[in-house]
Amino acid sequence: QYSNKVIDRMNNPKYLGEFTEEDAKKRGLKLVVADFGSEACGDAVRLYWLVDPKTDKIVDARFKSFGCGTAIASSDMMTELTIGKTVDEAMKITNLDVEKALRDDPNTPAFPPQKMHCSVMAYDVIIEAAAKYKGKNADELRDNEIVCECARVTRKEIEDIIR
Amino acid sequence: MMVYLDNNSTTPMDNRVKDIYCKSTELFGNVNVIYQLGIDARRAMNEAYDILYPGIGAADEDDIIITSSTSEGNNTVIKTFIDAFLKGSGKKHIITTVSEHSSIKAPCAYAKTLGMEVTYLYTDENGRIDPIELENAIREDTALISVLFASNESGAIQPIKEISQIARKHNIPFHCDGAQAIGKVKVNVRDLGVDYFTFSAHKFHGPKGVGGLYVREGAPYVNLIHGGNQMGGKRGGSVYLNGMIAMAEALKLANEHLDEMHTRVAKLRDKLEEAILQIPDTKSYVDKKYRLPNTVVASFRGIEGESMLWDLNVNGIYAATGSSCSSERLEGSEVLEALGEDPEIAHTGIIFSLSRFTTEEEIDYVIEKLPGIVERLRAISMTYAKVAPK
Amino acid sequence: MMVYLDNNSTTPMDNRVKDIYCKSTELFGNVNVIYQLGIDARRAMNEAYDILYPGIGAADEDDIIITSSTSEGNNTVIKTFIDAFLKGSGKKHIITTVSEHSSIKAPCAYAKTLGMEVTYLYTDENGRIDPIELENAIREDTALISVLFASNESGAIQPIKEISQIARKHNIPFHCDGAQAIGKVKVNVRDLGVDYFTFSAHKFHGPKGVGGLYVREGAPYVNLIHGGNQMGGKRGGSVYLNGMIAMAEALKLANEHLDEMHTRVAKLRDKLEEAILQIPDTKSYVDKKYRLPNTVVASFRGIEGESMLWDLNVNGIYAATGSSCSSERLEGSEVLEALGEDPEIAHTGIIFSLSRFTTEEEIDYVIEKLPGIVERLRAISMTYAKVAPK
Ligand SMILES: Cc1ncc(COP(=O)(O)O)c(C=O)c1O
Ligand SMILES: Cc1ncc(COP(=O)(O)O)c(C=O)c1O
Ligand code: FES
Ligand code: FES
Repeated sequence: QYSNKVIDRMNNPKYLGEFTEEDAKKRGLKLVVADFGSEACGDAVRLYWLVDPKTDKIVDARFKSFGCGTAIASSDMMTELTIGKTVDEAMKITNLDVEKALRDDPNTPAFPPQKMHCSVMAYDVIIEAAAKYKGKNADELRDNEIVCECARVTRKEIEDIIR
Repeated sequence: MMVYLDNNSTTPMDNRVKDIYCKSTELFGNVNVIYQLGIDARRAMNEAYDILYPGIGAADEDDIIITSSTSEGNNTVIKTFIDAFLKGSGKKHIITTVSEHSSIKAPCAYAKTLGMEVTYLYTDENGRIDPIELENAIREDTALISVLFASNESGAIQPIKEISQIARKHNIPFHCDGAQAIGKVKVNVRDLGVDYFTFSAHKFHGPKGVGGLYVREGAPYVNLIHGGNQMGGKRGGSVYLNGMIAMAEALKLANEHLDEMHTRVAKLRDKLEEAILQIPDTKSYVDKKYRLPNTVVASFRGIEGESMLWDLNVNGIYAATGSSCSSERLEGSEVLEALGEDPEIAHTGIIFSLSRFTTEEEIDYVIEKLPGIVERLRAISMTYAKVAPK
Repeated sequence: MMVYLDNNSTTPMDNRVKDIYCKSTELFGNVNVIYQLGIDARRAMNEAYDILYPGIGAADEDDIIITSSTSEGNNTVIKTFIDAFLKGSGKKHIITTVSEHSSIKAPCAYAKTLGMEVTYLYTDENGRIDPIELENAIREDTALISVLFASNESGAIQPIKEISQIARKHNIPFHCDGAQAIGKVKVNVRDLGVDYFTFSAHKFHGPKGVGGLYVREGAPYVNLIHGGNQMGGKRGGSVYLNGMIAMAEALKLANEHLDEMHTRVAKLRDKLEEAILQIPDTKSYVDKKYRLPNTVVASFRGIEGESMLWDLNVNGIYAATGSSCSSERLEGSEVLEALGEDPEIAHTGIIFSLSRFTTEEEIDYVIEKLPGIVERLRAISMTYAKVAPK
């Protein structure tokens, strides 16, 4: 039910870790740390970026997580996908990109559908980090991409319903 | 090594049970007919009853209806009182607890859609309801009290005898979901004073798809499955005879191994629990004197339960985060929250449930693996991160 | 010699099915969890679905709910419409037939206790209802039409396609009790145009205690067993996985043997029927073109059915007088009366139902024994006495 990539990344996350202000200073980069979710709710992820302020490029990234195996593997992949991109480019990464990147073959989902929500955090935390970097409110940066493919639900729809 | 510690969800079949289970598929004749095959089948059925009745302490005049599961039995009981309500009993109120299984909560929710009312009693830090609160919750129009024997999640055992006395005093039928009772404690339904008692064979090393619903003589009863005169007209559908026979055998063996459960197995459980508590930032829940002898519920700060299951699984260890369906429903945390735990810790709960097949070697293996797993997962964990967002 | 000719009641398990049935008890992990055992169990479950769906011609978007029996499925369907009625659907009327099994008649009787109304359509001398009568019976407030595929007793096959067209035309949900269909005819639920279809594995050489309820996409559905998220939330209770897997295998084999059923087995049936009709004062019922290929219903003037069963049994031959439960309820006669037979003859009906395991040798044995049995019993019979009271 889980792709080998999910299994690998859960068992050996590549981008697990954190950066400190000192790390950033040494490399002349800007540290961005953002959280999404909360341990009280049961799922949370923290993303660390080292961004080049001149080019807005994410030079390096790490994550920490409080979530299931799927969440950890998704966070790891998401973290990898952001590296080398500009902050604006990174914002275009969705949980579906993360899920696709975790597939072993293009036509087999990386994890069971009921685990899809675990990868959504990976998208949200990018927006949080981007907002932090830009000094904006995260809500302004969210748009209407589809977050649940099976049901074709957009983020805005979900938010409208929750409200 | 493979170590199965999710026995509160379901158990492997005992080989002795399995033998009988497979052999008795030969008894396929219809139990209700006069020909020899049917007579053989009927005899085997009666022999099974002869084990089941004393096995749970039922009296001859009581009924034990063979069902497909505890869930079916639970629904049968709740819907008996829905039926009465619909027909003007005037009793619209059900009392139950927050720690019931979905097979009680869901039909109770259904009862509400038909105009009934349900009180869910809260549990304390030991996972138990307060009988005084129960008594206070009783109303003129209380139709039924339903309290589970013990929770598969917290392992907490409810004060069933006290509850049945209160129920009797107020003349209210009392159902006990006994899915977690058989094989863990000696069950005597007459001693317990219950009017209904439900169980599933697969929880005590019997087959899946078969269970029992005890109905005390004279207790109200309405079929869930209406049909022919199988089960004395109380449940339609051809009898799952080899399942029933195997369940009887499983019950017999479960009762024979009770001592072992309370000595050897309980000791292994204690050993595991102590080893867990040696790991920093861990906690276990529910006072042992109120807990099933095979169960440890523990939390591991910073480690989300599902990720813990993952790593345990990688090491061949099978445990649980909450009710059987929690892996899809993310409700595992409710268990610890109900035991008064903080929300951040509540999601780190793991339930280990042993069986009479659990060996010391297995527990030692788990004890050996646990610290490394915890270390690895805490290295991933946000909770233990040094840098936080400003 | 032992000759089992009561296959419409229940069938022996195919050894290939039995192997899988016993082996897959090893798959005991909870299907809803992430650990390896659960994943293996889930995979096996999905493989079983991959056989079941095409096996009955269901579409991917339809549901097949694994039940404990046809009886459970039948109750689920009827009670779905009871629920709607109780909640103000305004649809209080159910149309069904006199030849339904008790697992339809009994929940219909229950529906009446809650204020619903039931029309039982009569059957003709071929045991079939008249679709025109059915259409005439439809009312503004008709909630459901429920017609069995074929009767276990008369073997008569109903015009299901015609009925489903009428149901569709009037936009009324249509349920078909298919307990007697699988293994005897090719079932394609989409072709048949039914909204619900129920079956039991033990009727087609599968295990007892497991069945299926097909629910066409979008058809109304209310749980009979409320519970967790098993079966997509449509039926509570741990899944009887080895039963489900064995049922899938049994379905596959049943479909593979359909040709044999319509050639070899039907020929044996014909041979038996002709031999019976060679005996004086016997009769067989239901035109073969409307009858299940494995079934003969015959009457033996002067010989009460149960006494016939007795003598058959003495000779190792197992047949039936009526529905499975008839031996305790003496309703066998209703079958022949419904086929227009005189009451005096109606009590002499015997149902022989063959299976793919029936051999020519067995049928020859029965043919050899029958005349002697008939002679002996007629010698006892009043009907054949020479002197009567004046
Ligand atoms: C037409 C029909 N419906 C329902 C049933 C009931 O099947 P089960 O006992 O498996 O529920 C039978 C079995 O006799 C049957 O022939
Ligand atoms: C307390 C309790 N009730 C009911 C059930 C449901 O049992 P089954 O799935 O066999 O119906 C369980 C199983 O998890 C349980 O622990
Ligand atoms: S992150 Fe919560 S279950 Fe996956
Ligand atoms: S459930 Fe499939 S993507 Fe949401």
